[in-house]
Amino acid sequence: MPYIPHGPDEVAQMQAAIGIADLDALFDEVPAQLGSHDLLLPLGLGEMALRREMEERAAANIPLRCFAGGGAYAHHIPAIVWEIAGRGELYTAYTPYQAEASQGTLQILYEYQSFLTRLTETEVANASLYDGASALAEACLMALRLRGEGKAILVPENLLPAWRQVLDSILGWQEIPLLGVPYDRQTGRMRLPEGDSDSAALIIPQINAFGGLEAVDTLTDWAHARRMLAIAVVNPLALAILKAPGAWGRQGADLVVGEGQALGIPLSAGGPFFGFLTCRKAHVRQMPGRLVARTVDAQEREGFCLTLQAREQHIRRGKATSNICTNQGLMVTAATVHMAALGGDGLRRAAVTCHAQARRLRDLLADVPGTRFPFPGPFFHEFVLRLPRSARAVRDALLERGILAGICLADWGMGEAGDLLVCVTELASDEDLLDYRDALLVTLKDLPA
Amino acid sequence: MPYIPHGPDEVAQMQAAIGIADLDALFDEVPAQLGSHDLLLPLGLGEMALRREMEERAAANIPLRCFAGGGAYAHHIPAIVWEIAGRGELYTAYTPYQAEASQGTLQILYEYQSFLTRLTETEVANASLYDGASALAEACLMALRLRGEGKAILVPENLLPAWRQVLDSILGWQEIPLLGVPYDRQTGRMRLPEGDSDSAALIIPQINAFGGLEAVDTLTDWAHARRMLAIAVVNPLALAILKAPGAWGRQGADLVVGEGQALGIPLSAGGPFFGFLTCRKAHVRQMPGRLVARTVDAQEREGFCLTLQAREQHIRRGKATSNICTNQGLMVTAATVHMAALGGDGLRRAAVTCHAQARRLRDLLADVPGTRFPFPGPFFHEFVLRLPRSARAVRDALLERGILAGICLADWGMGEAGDLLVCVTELASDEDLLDYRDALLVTLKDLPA
Amino acid sequence: NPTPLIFAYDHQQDPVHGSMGEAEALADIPQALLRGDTLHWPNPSELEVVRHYTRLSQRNFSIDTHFYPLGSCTMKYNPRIAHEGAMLAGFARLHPQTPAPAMQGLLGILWELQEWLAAVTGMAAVSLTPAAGAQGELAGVAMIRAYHHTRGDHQRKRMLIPTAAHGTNPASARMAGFTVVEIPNGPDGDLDLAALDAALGPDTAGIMLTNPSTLGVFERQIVQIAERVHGAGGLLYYDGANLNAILGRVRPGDMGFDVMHLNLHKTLATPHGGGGPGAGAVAVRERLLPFLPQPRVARDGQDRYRWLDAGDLPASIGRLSAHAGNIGVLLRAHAYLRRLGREGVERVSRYAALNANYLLKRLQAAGFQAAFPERRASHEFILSVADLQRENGIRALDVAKRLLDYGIHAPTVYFPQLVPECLLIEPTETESKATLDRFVEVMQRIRQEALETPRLLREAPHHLPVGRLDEALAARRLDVADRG
Amino acid sequence: NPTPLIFAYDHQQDPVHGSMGEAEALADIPQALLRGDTLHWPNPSELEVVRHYTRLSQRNFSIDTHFYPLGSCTMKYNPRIAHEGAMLAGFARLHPQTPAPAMQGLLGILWELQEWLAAVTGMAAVSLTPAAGAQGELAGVAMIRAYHHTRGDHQRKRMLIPTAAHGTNPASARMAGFTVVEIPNGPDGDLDLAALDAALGPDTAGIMLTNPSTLGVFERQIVQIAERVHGAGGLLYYDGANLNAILGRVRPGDMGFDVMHLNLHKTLATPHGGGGPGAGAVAVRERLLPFLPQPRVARDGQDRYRWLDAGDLPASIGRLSAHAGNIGVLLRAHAYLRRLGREGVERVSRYAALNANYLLKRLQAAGFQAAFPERRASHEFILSVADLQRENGIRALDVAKRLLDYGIHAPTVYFPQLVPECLLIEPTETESKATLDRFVEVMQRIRQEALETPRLLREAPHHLPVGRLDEALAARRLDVADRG
Repeated sequence: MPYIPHGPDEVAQMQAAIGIADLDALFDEVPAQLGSHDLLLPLGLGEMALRREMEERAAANIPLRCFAGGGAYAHHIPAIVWEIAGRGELYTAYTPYQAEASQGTLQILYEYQSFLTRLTETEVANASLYDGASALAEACLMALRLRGEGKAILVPENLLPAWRQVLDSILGWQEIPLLGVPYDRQTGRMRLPEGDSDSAALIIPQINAFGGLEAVDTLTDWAHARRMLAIAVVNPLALAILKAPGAWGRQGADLVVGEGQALGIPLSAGGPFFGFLTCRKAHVRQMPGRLVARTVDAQEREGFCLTLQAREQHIRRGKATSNICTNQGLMVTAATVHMAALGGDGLRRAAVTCHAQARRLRDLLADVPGTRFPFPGPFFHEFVLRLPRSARAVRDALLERGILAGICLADWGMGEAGDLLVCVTELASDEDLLDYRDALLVTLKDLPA
Repeated sequence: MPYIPHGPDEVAQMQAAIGIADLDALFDEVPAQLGSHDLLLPLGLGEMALRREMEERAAANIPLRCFAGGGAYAHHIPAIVWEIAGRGELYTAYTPYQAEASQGTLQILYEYQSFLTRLTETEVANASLYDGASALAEACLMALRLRGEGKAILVPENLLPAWRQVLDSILGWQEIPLLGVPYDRQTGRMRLPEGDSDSAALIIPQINAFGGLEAVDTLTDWAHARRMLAIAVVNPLALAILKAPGAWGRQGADLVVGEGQALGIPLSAGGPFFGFLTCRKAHVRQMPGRLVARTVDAQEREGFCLTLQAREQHIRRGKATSNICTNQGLMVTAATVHMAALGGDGLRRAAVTCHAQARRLRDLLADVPGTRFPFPGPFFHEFVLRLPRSARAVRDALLERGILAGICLADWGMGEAGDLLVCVTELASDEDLLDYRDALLVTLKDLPA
Repeated sequence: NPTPLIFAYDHQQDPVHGSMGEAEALADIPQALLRGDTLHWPNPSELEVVRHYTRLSQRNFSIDTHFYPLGSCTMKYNPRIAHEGAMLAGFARLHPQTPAPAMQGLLGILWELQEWLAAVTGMAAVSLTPAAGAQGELAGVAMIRAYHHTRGDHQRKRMLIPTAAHGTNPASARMAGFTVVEIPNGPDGDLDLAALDAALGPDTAGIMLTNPSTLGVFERQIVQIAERVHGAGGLLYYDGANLNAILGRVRPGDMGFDVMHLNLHKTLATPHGGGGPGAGAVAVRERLLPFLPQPRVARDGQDRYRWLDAGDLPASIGRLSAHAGNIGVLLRAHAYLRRLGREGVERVSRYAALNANYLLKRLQAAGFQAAFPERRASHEFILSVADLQRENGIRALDVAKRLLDYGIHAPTVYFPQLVPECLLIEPTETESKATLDRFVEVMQRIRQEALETPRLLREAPHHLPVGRLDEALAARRLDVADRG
Repeated sequence: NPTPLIFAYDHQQDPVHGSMGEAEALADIPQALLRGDTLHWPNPSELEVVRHYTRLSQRNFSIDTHFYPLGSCTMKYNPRIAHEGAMLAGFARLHPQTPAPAMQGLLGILWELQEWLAAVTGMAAVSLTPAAGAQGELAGVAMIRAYHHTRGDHQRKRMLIPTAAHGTNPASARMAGFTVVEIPNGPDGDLDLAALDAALGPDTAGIMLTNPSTLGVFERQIVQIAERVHGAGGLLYYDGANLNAILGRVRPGDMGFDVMHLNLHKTLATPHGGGGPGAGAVAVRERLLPFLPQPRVARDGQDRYRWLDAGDLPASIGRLSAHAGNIGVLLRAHAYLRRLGREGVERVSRYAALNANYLLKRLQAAGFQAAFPERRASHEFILSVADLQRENGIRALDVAKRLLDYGIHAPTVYFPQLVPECLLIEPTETESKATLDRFVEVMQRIRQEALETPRLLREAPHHLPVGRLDEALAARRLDVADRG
């Protein structure tokens, strides 16, 4: 009986204490007609067989050198990060409702909040949301609470399309209008919206779906000039070198969200990741999600506890700022250890290396006949490569060579058939870059035009 | 500077406190002619590059389904075993000299000693030696201390040859005579020595080098009748089903040693493993290695500490029972968790499954034309298969099919050219056994006679 | 001696920024977009990081170290083999945009998990994408909304929810655009059917229930409730938070529910990680199948798997997160089900119920008041210490804090809100009789302390790294980030 | 509340033995060889095992949780990446009898490690097989024995060893068949050269030294010592225990040593694991090369590696263990060297010395007596609290136990034995200035306590799970196994 400790003698004693003759009696309040069905599950496996099966199935996923990004990035994660996050005391604890018995988790969350506010140059960070895209939806709802329900949200069309789909779902159920902000077809960058819409907020993705960098100061000031909130969508690793959203424009972005995966979270085919959300202190009461504060006990010893719980569903129920309860705590723990392990210098070095290697690959690919880069302008570690063949065909051909060459924009319903979104991180060695170039050269030669 | 925390400011402050101008001054007592040389090491790697290199080199070792034994066995190790043994508090602690700050390690060692004495049915187990073979050498030295130096040790010729080589080295440096005890060529089992030698001890391997089981009661009684000590060499997993050495013959074996690897230790190409040594309480003062005892503090709270340290080199120096200091503590920790994780039922089930699967393969191989089993008689999980071709050629051919078919006795200078020592553990599924049989059938057909 | 913050470890190294290499590397990015040197960040050594967080971890209670009978949270053992498996490079390094042919190992697992969850819930189909129970609830009620809208029933805007329900229920209903109507429970813990009848009408979208309810008892009228709600044109949502109580024994589908979520991080033993991640898979009957959130996994022919997304699922309520949900959690849940198998799954609820009922009986014998003494406990039960409060002002919170001193995590307190001074206790099936007996013994001692030395409780905890923390001060000061 | 023994967790399950399946499976083994049902063993649940050992682990001090300035033990940070790498299935699942062509990845690593250890020691060749420092010593002195025997010098039976040497030195010498002659140190910590001269003769096999010595100072006369011992026909053995002090700076080969071991679990940062495993690789000059223990690894042509064993090494002193030594430890040492590289290795000794000398200076300023105040500390140094003992009976042990109360592991005490009431303190290079400063502060406070409230020290520790344990009782009762 895996994981159930009871021996037969113990069961007998317990049944006697309850006054039942068998375990079925424990279900005597269940209407009789509900209890019978065949459970269509396979038989159980011993741990040994389970390990073997998991290893075989893991091995059935082909290992690839990763040049895909699009919101999920292959980075180096120091060995200590998951060694610590996997420690039973952190891995198997619940939400820290009993503060005194959860000082480990609580201090880590407080440190996480501190890291994130420093990174974004804002004042408050919550203790995580599910992922970047759902965090953006929450930020929009928060903006509407701050600026008046019924208003619209301005959503740039060069936001990652999966993120847009999440907004369509979550905001759609509340019938919140989403107004598109088009992008310049020559640069891939946002155009300033025309006219003065009565909107609650403008979303500003720094980095956009094509990997490009936006004119964030101008966009932020534009929004503020129209009494809109500026919602920044940022890559936290990129913030080691890019301007912090709290410093965008004259007043800084109001709400900052992003996908935290780049901070020590394995790709895991897309999750669990975590979303972050930071804001000014003035807006904290409209913020969704948990928040940890530093306080003291009766002896003035410093400690940490959850705070402003009245915003949350377990207190405020239908009037809460969000329905979120379980968040991505362990991911935040890993991210905190990751940020500490890299340190300021390491974080900056990782970001600089991403950029430098991406530039290097771009320079190498510039020499491949027939390719071009449709969107000039600055980028961080991701750029669009326009191929003289179908990007899907090229990508599939490079899979055979152990390379995940990027994301076909056509899969997103964007760009042209030849457009491939290529991402390079610090994991790619110079040799990897040359291999990519060479594989592409061979593939383009072999593929029919 | 990997793993060195000092920033330049800190270094400057520390130098000032010492009163030196640079770090080289710290070595001013070193004669000048000693300090200069070129260090022929490669440049350092970042952790990211190191991980990649280690993974590439690990992948350069070909994964094989393992049917080799010979003193090192492929067993299932529950996931919790190394999860716990790898916890920093256990992994990075030193020898528990400060008992009060080491109750974790000390209690684990005490539990280990308890497990081992229960398994062997003896009274005292030390806290580990390097491996089974060196533990046997230590047992022989202990026997000589008990029975009088200058005597000989009777060493069966069907002891694992690497173990015999270790005795030759370690006992040889003290010029201790080792007298061989031949084995019956028909059964592979020990013959009773002829004549009455003036020896200190008889070594009795249960299991012998051919995987066979010895008549341990008779052998033990034979030794005792001649005032020799009986030194049992046992496989601890097999003891879940085989008679405990403490119960061999009329009085039981006196010293019990063995290789502990089967208890939760990864194969790791041969180490780190651990050797165990158990004995009667009457002999404990001649025992080498560390020993943990249960005791109390001033408030009568129970606790654990090292004991009888006067036997050890750090107290007794040249007169110690052994030079051993560092032992295999972490392996013992893992073994303790492993024994607990399996529990009595699990341990027995693993042993029974080993035997049952070994029998099954033997039965399957009995149908392969031309093969035979030169040594009839009972076995645990290992047996000699005599092939009609060179065992080396067959083994190398099966490597190509991802199977490590066994150990060629010829590599050990034993048996005939066709002899392959085959081991089957609970890791081998029925399908694995059939694959082995089929691969052997094909190989024998393809190989020239 | 409080543990310092990580920011205390800062060995200023030789400058990285401003260095030649860096300036050159960033030369192509306009200065206006760059950060400069405003990042205030520590530079600890690796040993400092390890030591800091290892020591912090030791300041937690957790399943791996303590009995954790937190009601409604199903704090059962989290098998380590599942963690090991999920962290294999073949899973952990998979980019979500990997084409399906290169991730068949994973897709096969997800497909099986969909099938198995359908089997244990008695539902027709499953989507694994919700990231947690609350997101599953949101997806579930959004499907109810989509169902009514598809049929032109745009007026069905009211969602019925028992007063005792988890707070996520009304919050989720509201996020999906519903208004919430609360339905009271009767004194025996079952729903007030008359109140239900009164609330039902042409504007009824559905009802959200958990069964066993949050009161720790099985809703005996569930078949009638289903008939009435269905009769009024509404749908039934099952909140899977308490599924552990009936796992492998009663299927929500058989009770008449149309849609539900499962908390894989409760019922299927994936770890809670100090707050998450969870996974809140949703399961539906046939008629809601078209609305399931995307993506899902399909099997084409023999053992070829592919993603189903917007193109395949035109009526889907859409996407809940940027990728396919908390895959790593799903892998752990799959491993757990694979390990237990049919027989093991059936045992879960039996032993969960055995532990809860045993504990209830013994605590009653020790003088504690059960909220529903005449009822069978489900996998959890409610005690009320209103008697202690009346007698000498001891509150449920005081009992909870004092339990910490004895190395036992506190049960859930003050939920459900309708039982005064309540403790909601859920031992789970993976705890031994010896652990339960020790809990009873400690609770007995605390009861005695409450009567004899109540200050000991009111000032508890005494033996933890900090005493009772000032939460009011925390909210007032709002020191939520160290600014350096 | 002491943690119970694991044997307390026994849920008697339905019988396994005596079961039909088992009886049948064992039917071919004679009854007389079988065990029957005499195995007294617990059957804990997996959660009980995890909880029991997780909680036990928290009762340890360790590098990952505490400053651990244990002299002569080099308790530096053990990089986790090395553990991760060594546990990769490609290494961990390798059977030792795997033919060499199927384990080239491992053999390449071992070959490189041999080369690198030769480089850092200034020696000609290396064998990695010794399982620990003491086994390395034994192999080393056995090689000295073999060397003399090969030359017919059978009379060279006396091994010279400083009085202050590690206990393993004389013990190892004796196990290799030598008799031990002790050589005293002079008052400045250096060897008494006159005593050395008096001891040297035609029966001298060699001398075993560590440099820096166990007194925490560099033996300044090492070149003269080497000349004299060599002149007398003896060889020099270098005990590598203190190699961290000179790593990458001074090579034992350059000092005149002929043979040495390295403690990889000290100098090369592999973990000590609560007692081991270590690895005690031996390195030799050319003339001892033929005697190196087997197996070793050779490179044939470009990047093809193979084992060298008895057939290849006819003069080898033989085999020390059944396989090739503690491979898993060697992998970790290789990873450490690969990570540090040339520059990193050179830094080790510089910062180890910086930390030691800084600490010494500050502790002297705080009133503590250095054993060799006029000398430069190596990577460690000796304080004596003989002054406190004289004044009010406070012993080194009391200071040690009181340090534990402050969350700092005690230094080595009463070694080397010739300094009364001594503390041997080795901070290592991986500790920060802040940690050292806190240690000074704590030592200052303890010194004050020793003078003002000596009982606080004599009864320490006060804040650990147990107080000072009765070791005499332990030896008398000899309760070394729980018999159930």
